[in-house]
Amino acid sequence: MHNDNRKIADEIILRSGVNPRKCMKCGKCTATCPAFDRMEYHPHQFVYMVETGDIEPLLESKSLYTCLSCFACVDRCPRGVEPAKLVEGVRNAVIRQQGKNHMTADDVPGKLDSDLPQQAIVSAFRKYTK
Amino acid sequence: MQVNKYRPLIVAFCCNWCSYAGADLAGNNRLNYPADVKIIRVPCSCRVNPSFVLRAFQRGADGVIICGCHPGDCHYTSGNYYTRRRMALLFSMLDYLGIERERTRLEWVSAAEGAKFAATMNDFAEQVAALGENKRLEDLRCKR
Amino acid sequence: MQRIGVFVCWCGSNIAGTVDVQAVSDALRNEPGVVFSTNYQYMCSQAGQDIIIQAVKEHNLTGIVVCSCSPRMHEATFRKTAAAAGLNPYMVEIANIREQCSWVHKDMASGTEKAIILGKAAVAKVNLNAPLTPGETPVTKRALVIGGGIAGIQTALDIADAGFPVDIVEKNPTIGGKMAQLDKTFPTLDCAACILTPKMVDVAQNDNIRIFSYSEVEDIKGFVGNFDVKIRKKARFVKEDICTGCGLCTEKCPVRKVPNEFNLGMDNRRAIYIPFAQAVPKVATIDPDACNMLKSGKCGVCSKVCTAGAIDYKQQDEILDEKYGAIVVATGFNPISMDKFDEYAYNQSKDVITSLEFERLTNAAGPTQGKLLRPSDLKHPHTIVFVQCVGSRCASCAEKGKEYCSKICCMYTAKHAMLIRDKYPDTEVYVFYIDVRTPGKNFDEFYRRAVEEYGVKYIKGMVGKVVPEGDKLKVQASDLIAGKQLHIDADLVVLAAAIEPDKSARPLATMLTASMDTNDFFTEAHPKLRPVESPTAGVFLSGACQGPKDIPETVSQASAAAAKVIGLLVKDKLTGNPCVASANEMMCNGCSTCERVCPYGAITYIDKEFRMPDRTVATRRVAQVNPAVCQGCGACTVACMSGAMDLRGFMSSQIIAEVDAICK
Amino acid sequence: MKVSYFPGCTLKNKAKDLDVYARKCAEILGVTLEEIENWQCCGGVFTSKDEVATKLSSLRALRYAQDRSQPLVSVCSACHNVLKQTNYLMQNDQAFANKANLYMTSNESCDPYDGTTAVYHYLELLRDVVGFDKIAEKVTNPLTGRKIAPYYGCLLLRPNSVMQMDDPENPTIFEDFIRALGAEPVVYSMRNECCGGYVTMEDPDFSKSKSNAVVNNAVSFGAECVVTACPLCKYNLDKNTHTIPVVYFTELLAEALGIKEDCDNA
Repeated sequence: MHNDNRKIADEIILRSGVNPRKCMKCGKCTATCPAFDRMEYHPHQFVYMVETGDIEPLLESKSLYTCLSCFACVDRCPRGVEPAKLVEGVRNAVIRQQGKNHMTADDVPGKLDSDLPQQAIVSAFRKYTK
Repeated sequence: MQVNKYRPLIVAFCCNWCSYAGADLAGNNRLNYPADVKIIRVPCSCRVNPSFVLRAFQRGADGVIICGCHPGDCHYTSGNYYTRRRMALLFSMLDYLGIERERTRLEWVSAAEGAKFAATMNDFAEQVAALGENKRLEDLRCKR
Repeated sequence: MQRIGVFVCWCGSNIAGTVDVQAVSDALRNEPGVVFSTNYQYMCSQAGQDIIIQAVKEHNLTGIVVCSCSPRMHEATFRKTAAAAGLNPYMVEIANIREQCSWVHKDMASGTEKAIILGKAAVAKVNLNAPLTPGETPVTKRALVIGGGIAGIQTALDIADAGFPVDIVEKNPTIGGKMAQLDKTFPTLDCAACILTPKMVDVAQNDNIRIFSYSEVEDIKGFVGNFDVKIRKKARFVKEDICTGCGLCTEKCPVRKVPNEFNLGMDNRRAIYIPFAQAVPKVATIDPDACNMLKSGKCGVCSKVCTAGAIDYKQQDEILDEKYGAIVVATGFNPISMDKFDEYAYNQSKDVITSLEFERLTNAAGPTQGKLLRPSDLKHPHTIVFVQCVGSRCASCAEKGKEYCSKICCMYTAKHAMLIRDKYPDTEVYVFYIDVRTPGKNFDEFYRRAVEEYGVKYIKGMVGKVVPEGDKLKVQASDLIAGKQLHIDADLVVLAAAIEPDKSARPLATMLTASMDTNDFFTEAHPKLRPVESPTAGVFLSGACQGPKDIPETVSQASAAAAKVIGLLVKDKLTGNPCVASANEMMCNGCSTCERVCPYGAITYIDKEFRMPDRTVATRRVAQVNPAVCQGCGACTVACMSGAMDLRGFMSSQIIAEVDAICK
Repeated sequence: MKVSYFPGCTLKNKAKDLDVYARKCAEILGVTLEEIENWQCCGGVFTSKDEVATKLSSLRALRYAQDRSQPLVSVCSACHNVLKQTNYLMQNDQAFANKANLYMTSNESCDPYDGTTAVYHYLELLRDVVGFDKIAEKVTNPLTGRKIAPYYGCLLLRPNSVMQMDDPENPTIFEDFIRALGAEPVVYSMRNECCGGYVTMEDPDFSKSKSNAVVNNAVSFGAECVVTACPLCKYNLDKNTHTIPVVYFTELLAEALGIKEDCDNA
């Protein structure tokens, strides 16, 4: 089981191109994160948990869908770790599995209002589905 | 068992501050390597003119190895960087001359790396021996 | 033709155990040039050396080959022996048949064969040896210290105390450097001015020290013991020897709004100014960019009020030519610009300041007379946030800041935080840190006191964003131990900006041909064993120009550099290594390639007249090697395309002869 | 000057005015926006580089511009972000570029995309090609005295290593633009913080709090109006805050150039 976790974590590292070992644990990503209040696991925890292979809680977490992809953590990280890309890597590892889409086309009409720009729907759909 | 086992002739240029001292350390620690290796002391690996290497091949050497301080550790600050570039050029030219590139090597050996020196010489001697006797480069100046 | 003697050492059984020494001496007896060959149990012993001396005399030897242990062991011994026998010591060559033969080979036959070949190579080399004499150069007994901060001050004082004259070149109007701007110093909390200004006075009063303030080094030529330096004394428009430093001009000057660099722009000075009360030299300087008289010819107030008549609007820059035996670099550091870190709103709020600015804010001689008032509205701040590692420890891929730890920030921040809590117990102080690094005598105890006795709130985490809103600074930060994001309404934010070498260091290094690392810190000759010398002979390093340092470390290095300088200046002459490069002028084509590869700047080009075969005289550009500067690496000999450059002691012909002897 | 123009879905639908102003203003400034034939949606976000399929629409636009030796211009921040990041990947990741070009060449028999197209946001076009000084000369109706807060959001600036538009923490391009129109830019700290983005669909309260923080900060610095280049930012700010107006930057430009009424009637 533990081996499987390590494998998933390594796959995420490979696909996202993020090297979590560069992290010096300063916490600036988490200090920067505008979505902190909505997150169960915070950017620095994502980096640490992928590094150590403690991946299961992340795969189950709602935090995957609250990251705004604002990239503030990427630009402010003093070590060039790119936490947002890692969050995306974990999210991709989940939604690419069969039946794990976070949003379906049927969900969309309920979330619309008359002014919502197309951009929002397309972005959300691409972020949340395979 | 072969009676007349082929022995290659190997010339090793060693810089005075690191590699020559590394060779001495190999001696102090009684680390064996083939007697085929003959060392010439130079102040710095950057003193080794590519023509010295060619001269050795002209005179019948089967292999030439140049040893210097590790990059960044040169006693003269930057000499081994020159060596690295010069030898890269020389080695690529050897192909054109018809000398196998495996007959040459550039290695960084520090004064503390006696074991590395011996291991390098063992490995290099084996590598050169496997290639067999070298074609002697002709020195046209010596031709009548 | 040489008359060579060969001496094969047994080294007890060390050599003789694996090498047939008799066979070696017999074989070498037949080599060209060899007139005598023998072997002995211990060649390095007195008896062995006597054999050599005896043989030189009996056989009229001109060269010696000793087949023995490594030249790194006994080359010096046998050179002395040769000298004792009346030979030039550089007529000796060693064939290393112990470390590189008998000790690494087990087989007698192959060991003997190799020893003979190594001996032949040494004989071939000696046949081409020439007597060498080390050059001697005189030493100018005066030192130059570049930079007048605490590093330069300490170095200069120590050199002067040993009785040697020293000049300090300082680009600012006064010496004192960064330390003069500091308030208190860790870990003892004595006031910086109280311990620095007496030293500045000592410098001013020391007969052996001259201060060239408001001056810059413009050009450096020469080499160890003999540097020629051009110094530009910038026009300060005040006669230094006449000005009494009374300061009346600085009170009457009508140009009042010039940002005061000593207080980091947090208040203003006049166009004519004395940086601070204890300045050395205590003379006024006119800022030509601000002075009405110099800009438009209309004013002249300072000249009118100066009873000493020291003002000189026509003063020009002056170039001084000085000679020195040694140069000490003490150019110091600066905090980096905060422009790339505007997530902390440094450019948007006056109440976001750097730690150096904070020093001025708490200094009794600073813009607020030492009262802790925030710059925007001069109110007392009640919540203060310190941010550590701003621009330090950044990966190169992050494209901003520096990769190294700035080393001093942890301690000065602990000091700032402690002092605030001591003076203003009603103030909340937060310190956001990545790691607290306190390796130093009494340093960790000091930091713990800040936490335990003074109640400074140290939070393991980082600040991500500072948003000025109303009269507050909204600080968004992480607390990694609590797993929280904190939102603090602060009144003042203090950034521990990374430090970097002064911008003047890079051009100076070029002038000195001294090497630097990628961060523009000067490189030491050896990171452990020669930490205060530059690889360039005669150039020494003092203080933060070599790497981030606090005051105790800077002072230690400053004194160490002084000791090295004194060790150089006490010598009347420097004896060089005779194995140096030299150019054959007839073959040199003036291409400058050798000049470019020389790591020491030992090669220069001169125009020289040559008498040609047809009796005309032609001027040609040829290379000249300065033997006092050349260290004998030989890089130039290989770079030389015309074959003009050769290295004494390791001539191309000698090395080729060794190759031939080995390959025969 | 002619440029290839990628309008994007939103500009054809909910943000038509952004598009109309951009085109008319470009005409006055001597730039012709040639709309790419049969452009496809950029996808809204740039996702992980291990996906090729989601990059193909951008790639088609990039090559369309390459074929015409024109720069590629977009107005919508999201489209610009995706185009620019795709271009960066094509320039810097040879393995990706080879793979992506395989898809292209098999469908359409033409040369592979070589990474040479310059990708401009409309603002960069104004700054680097037209020049803010030239714009200032063409202003007939200067917005004198108006205090305008630029809102950059995320997509124009980040990731900075790719976007390279301006300093990500201390940008000035929008401020300089506002100055060129005769108005006074309001510099405030939240100008590069997130408005809540697409998460507004799932968690509207959350984007409300983010949007409010941005606008309140701008107001505290004396802003009378917020400008943006992003339809989603405008939606979030508009919907969640009602203190000051939020407008597209092209609308301001049209107003300053004296053609706003023409556009509105068009």
